[in-house]
Amino acid sequence: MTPVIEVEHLKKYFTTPRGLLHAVDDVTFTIEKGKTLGVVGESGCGKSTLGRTIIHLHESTEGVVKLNGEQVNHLSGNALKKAREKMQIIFQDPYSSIDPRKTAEQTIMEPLIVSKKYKKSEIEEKTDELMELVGIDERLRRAYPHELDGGRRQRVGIARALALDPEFVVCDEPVSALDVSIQAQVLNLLKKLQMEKGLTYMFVTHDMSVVRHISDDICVMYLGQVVEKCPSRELFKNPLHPYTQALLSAIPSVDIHNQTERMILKGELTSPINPKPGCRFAARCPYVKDACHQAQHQEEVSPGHFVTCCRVREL
Amino acid sequence: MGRYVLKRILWMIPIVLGVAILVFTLMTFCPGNPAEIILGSTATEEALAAKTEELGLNDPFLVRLGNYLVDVFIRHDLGASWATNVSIMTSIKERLPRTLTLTLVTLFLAFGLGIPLGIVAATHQNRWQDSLSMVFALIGVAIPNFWLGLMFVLFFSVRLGWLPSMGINDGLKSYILPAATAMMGAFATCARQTRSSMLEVIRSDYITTARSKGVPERDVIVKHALKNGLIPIITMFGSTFGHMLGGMMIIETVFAIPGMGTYIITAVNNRDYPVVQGGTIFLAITFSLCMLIVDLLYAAVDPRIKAQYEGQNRKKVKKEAAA
Amino acid sequence: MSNNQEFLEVKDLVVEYKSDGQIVHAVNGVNLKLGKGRTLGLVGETGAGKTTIAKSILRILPDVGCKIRGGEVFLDGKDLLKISENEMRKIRGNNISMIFQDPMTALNPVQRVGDQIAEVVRLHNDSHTNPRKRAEEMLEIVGIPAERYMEYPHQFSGGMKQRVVIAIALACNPDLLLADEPTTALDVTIQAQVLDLIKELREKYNTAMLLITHDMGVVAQVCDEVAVIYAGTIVEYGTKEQIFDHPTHPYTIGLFGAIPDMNEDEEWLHPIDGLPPDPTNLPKGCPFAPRCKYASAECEKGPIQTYKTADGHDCACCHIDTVVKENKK
Amino acid sequence: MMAEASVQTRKKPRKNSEFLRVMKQLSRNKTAVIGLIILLVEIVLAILAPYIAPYDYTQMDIMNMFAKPSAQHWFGCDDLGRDIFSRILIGSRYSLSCGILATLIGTVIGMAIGAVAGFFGGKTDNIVMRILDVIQAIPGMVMMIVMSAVLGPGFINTIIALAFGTIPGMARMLRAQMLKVRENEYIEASVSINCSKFRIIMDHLIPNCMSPMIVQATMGVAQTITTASGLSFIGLGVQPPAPEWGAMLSGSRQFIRQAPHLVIFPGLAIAVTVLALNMMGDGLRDALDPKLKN
Repeated sequence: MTPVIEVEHLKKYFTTPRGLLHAVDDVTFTIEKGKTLGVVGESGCGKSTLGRTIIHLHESTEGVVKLNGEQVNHLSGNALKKAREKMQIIFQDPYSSIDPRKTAEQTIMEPLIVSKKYKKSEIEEKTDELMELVGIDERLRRAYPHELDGGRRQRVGIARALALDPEFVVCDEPVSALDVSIQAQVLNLLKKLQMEKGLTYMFVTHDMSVVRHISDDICVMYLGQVVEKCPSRELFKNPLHPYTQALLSAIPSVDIHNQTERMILKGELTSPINPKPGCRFAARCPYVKDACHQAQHQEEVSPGHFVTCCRVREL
Repeated sequence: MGRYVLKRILWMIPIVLGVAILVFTLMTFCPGNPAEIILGSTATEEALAAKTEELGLNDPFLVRLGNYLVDVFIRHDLGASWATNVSIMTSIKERLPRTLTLTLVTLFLAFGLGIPLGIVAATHQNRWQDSLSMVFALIGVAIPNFWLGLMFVLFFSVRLGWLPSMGINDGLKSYILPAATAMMGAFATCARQTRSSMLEVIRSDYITTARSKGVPERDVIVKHALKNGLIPIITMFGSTFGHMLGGMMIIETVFAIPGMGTYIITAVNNRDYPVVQGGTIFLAITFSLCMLIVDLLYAAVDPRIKAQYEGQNRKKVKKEAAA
Repeated sequence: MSNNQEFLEVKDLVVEYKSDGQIVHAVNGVNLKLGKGRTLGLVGETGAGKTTIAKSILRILPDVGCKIRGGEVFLDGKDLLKISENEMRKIRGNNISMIFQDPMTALNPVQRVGDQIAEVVRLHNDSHTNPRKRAEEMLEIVGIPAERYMEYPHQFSGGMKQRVVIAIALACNPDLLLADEPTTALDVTIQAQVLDLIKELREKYNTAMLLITHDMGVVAQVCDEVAVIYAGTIVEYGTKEQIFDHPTHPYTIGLFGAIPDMNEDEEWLHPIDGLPPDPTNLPKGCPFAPRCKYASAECEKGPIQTYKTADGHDCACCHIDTVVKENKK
Repeated sequence: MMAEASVQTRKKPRKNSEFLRVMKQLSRNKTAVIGLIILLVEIVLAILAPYIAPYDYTQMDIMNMFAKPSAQHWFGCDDLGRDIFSRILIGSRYSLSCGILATLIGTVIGMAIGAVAGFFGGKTDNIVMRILDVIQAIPGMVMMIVMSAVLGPGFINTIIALAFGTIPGMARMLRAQMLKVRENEYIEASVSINCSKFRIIMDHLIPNCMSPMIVQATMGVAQTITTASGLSFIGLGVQPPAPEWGAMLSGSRQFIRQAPHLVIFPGLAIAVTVLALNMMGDGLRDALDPKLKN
């Protein structure tokens, strides 16, 4: 069976006054139907840009994105519109991702109206269904965003994304703006929807505990590149790339009795403007050697576990 | 920074050129036959035709425009007034300083009084000082300045006889009423703007930081809030200057001051179009210069803006040094 | 004054503010205790009143519309709410200082970072310290080269700015540090650096800390005692071990349940249903009752008493026994 | 969260809820309410002016030349013995309609220009902005004077000149506002659900830019009324004998020594109108302030 999403050597560069920003640099992966790929990394690592480039909110600079085996990233006009109906996005900030002047109902209806595929009565009916699906009370139909809390707004955003029955949904940090108790509600909802509708997710986040909970596979990104990619459980059991190790070790654990010694990285994230060849993590890596400043290649260390680090076998 | 200043000055050239083209073009749509305006309605057909030819009015529009621009920008000659035949350049040289001095003095008065009033209001939010200043400012904004001028004349010249009501023959004294009149609007606007800008700054996190450091409330305002709060006021300075320069046209009429305003307005009423053209271009240049100064001042106060102006190169060097 | 008084004691603190013509009950009778050199974690969700408590201790609540309605804040036996503004000013930045949540906005954008540190030194000067020298020293201590003294905040990254804020807070060796979500705005690896820095410096100077956070992981790492706050009231209070090993209040239990587990796989999370109450219209009884599965008529009657479950472990819930029994397994 | 309770109680569909919310906010603001009342009264008076004016505003009466305010002539009479109160009533029609019409026309055109520049960006934006730069390099009042010179005096021409003066500011403001709103994720969201460019502008961008534009327009009306009377005052706008307030002032300033009431009342009328508009504008600004919304 062809995977729902295939991304091959995808690149997205932005021109900035200070040079070419390699926001997404040569990223390759596939996602099978009904699965979730978690993409983790810190701010500025290009994870959000990656999601937006895949669903064509940004024009890709190079590379291929395939939806159900067909290339979609060069499309325009009607073909693009069609492809977009199959690929949707849930945004991070429930405060800015919903038009403050539209009621919950209007926001959810809009994709249905724009698609011109439905009659008025069908639109009404579908809106009702969607609202029930994401758990928004009937009485909140005509509520404006400022009358809703963050969790409910996020539900409205989810309903809007699901309105056209997409197959693939990019979840761009959908819970990071929410409080823990609400966050759990939304995560459960996303999981329920995936099961019921067979959705395929790409779940972008910086929260390792969330990504572990929701993903089947995980990509770790650093300054535009994927440094490690493997099944979720494997990543947490056996992180191989030094950056992944540092990232995992930096998470404050709730377990008060097994506080392990943490690996604290020196230095800060820079931005990938006119990057030199070689490992982008080299500047902060405790294991850095001369070879790290050469171009790096992805290696399959064990089945399904890919790492981009020249010293992975030594370490 | 030097490069930015240069770029900013060079940028004025197309603007001023644009103003000249715009004004010249607009003026060609003015009603009336120039030759007839100059010679009066009693002139003969032949005299009119000769005058038209002399003025170059039979040339195509673009040729006339070109000639005008060459005259203005290369030969620095704005022509002569149709009504008096006096060189426009000479008249402007005599009149512009009066208008400019009056505008600047008024402007500094307005800001010098308006900023403190705004600060007092902001630091006493919702107390009587605030309400009183804001009621005053609201009224100040609402009163049309030409009427205020008349009221001042009525009170200080007619009733009390303290100050002259028109002209500039009494030295400094004759400028007091015009300045007080012209000041009111800008003063009120400035006070209101300062208040809202200060209130916003006072709410910001770094003010809380300053308080948490144990900085005395007075210093919180003077050392931390003021510099930040004044940034939008500086921007306002430029637009207010333009506003006031325009407003001066009317003030000068009220007080019969022989400045640019009376010059242009008389010219409009006499359909003396070269004067209107020349005067407008000169005022636009003055205004643009003021905006330039404001921009530079802005950079001096706000290091973020300065960094932007200084260009990307140095910033990059610094970032690398930091990493 | 009783002599067994703790270093910091907050008693029955009540804070209200006006918003849109309505009264927001931000803090409703909060009691806190903190020993010298200890760390207390104040955990709760957005709008629970955490920041308001910290700002009340420092008396830096906004002047307009905000009011401390009642209560006492003792620092070393002195009631901070009763002393004059002048006396309080000498305490701020000197005895108590604060680290703020958002490093991006916490620094004055038009003042050099070095001067911002030097200012606090100058204010609480003991005459033989040179403010500029001390500021440079502080920069080095928080890991920023002293040469960057003359730079402006916009030239620093988020993590660096937070280091500057920490330098300001610790420049006068305060006895108490109020840290308001000091790492929330930072990336994980930077967060680890900053937490480490705070920990190191605190140990060095024996500073007590009130750490405000919503992140249980951070609490687990840093704190000695924990207070869980919900809608402006402390619902559970105890040592870290007591709270993490034997959470007793249904809200605390719910909070732990909602966090995805890092070590075990679970299909579903256990969210707390519903929403926090509207702070302008709080329920008469237990504020958590509308979302609580143990709630009964008793919970809604009136203010809930605090029960002691173990030495130093308090819980404001009238169904403690049932809750404890059910969560034993 | 705050409004949660109110949502529960309201089951009926609410139309124009935003409008109602703003009106509610506004009604809490005393200053704004006073401003609104003054304005409404003025508008009603302006509409009914010909029917309620105690005298014909053109009717001269030599017996009453320069008559002081009295029970018969509330604001006195002017140099030709015409009733000043009646003239001010009729004059309000000029001032109000001139202010409102000019601002409205200028705002609509300005917004269209700003929308085009703000949405298309790039070259279009650059060209439009440079043209506005040039126009705005001429101080506003000077521009008005030049425009009046070109168009000649008269009511309609004054409106055109004033509307022209309103355009650059409005265009700039809408553009700036659009650039700000465009950063919001909901604009990206509407792209992702296939909204057309036109739909995005009309349905998402413009409605979210409106609040500051409305405030600006309200203040703009005040500004325009002042400018209009200023133009008449220097003899360029509406011409006497039309009882435009500025023109009335202009005609009677020579009598300031013997009959000050000739200049006091028309000026007061302008001041009160402008004051009311500014009070309204301030109130609107507070009511529409997005900072209070969340």
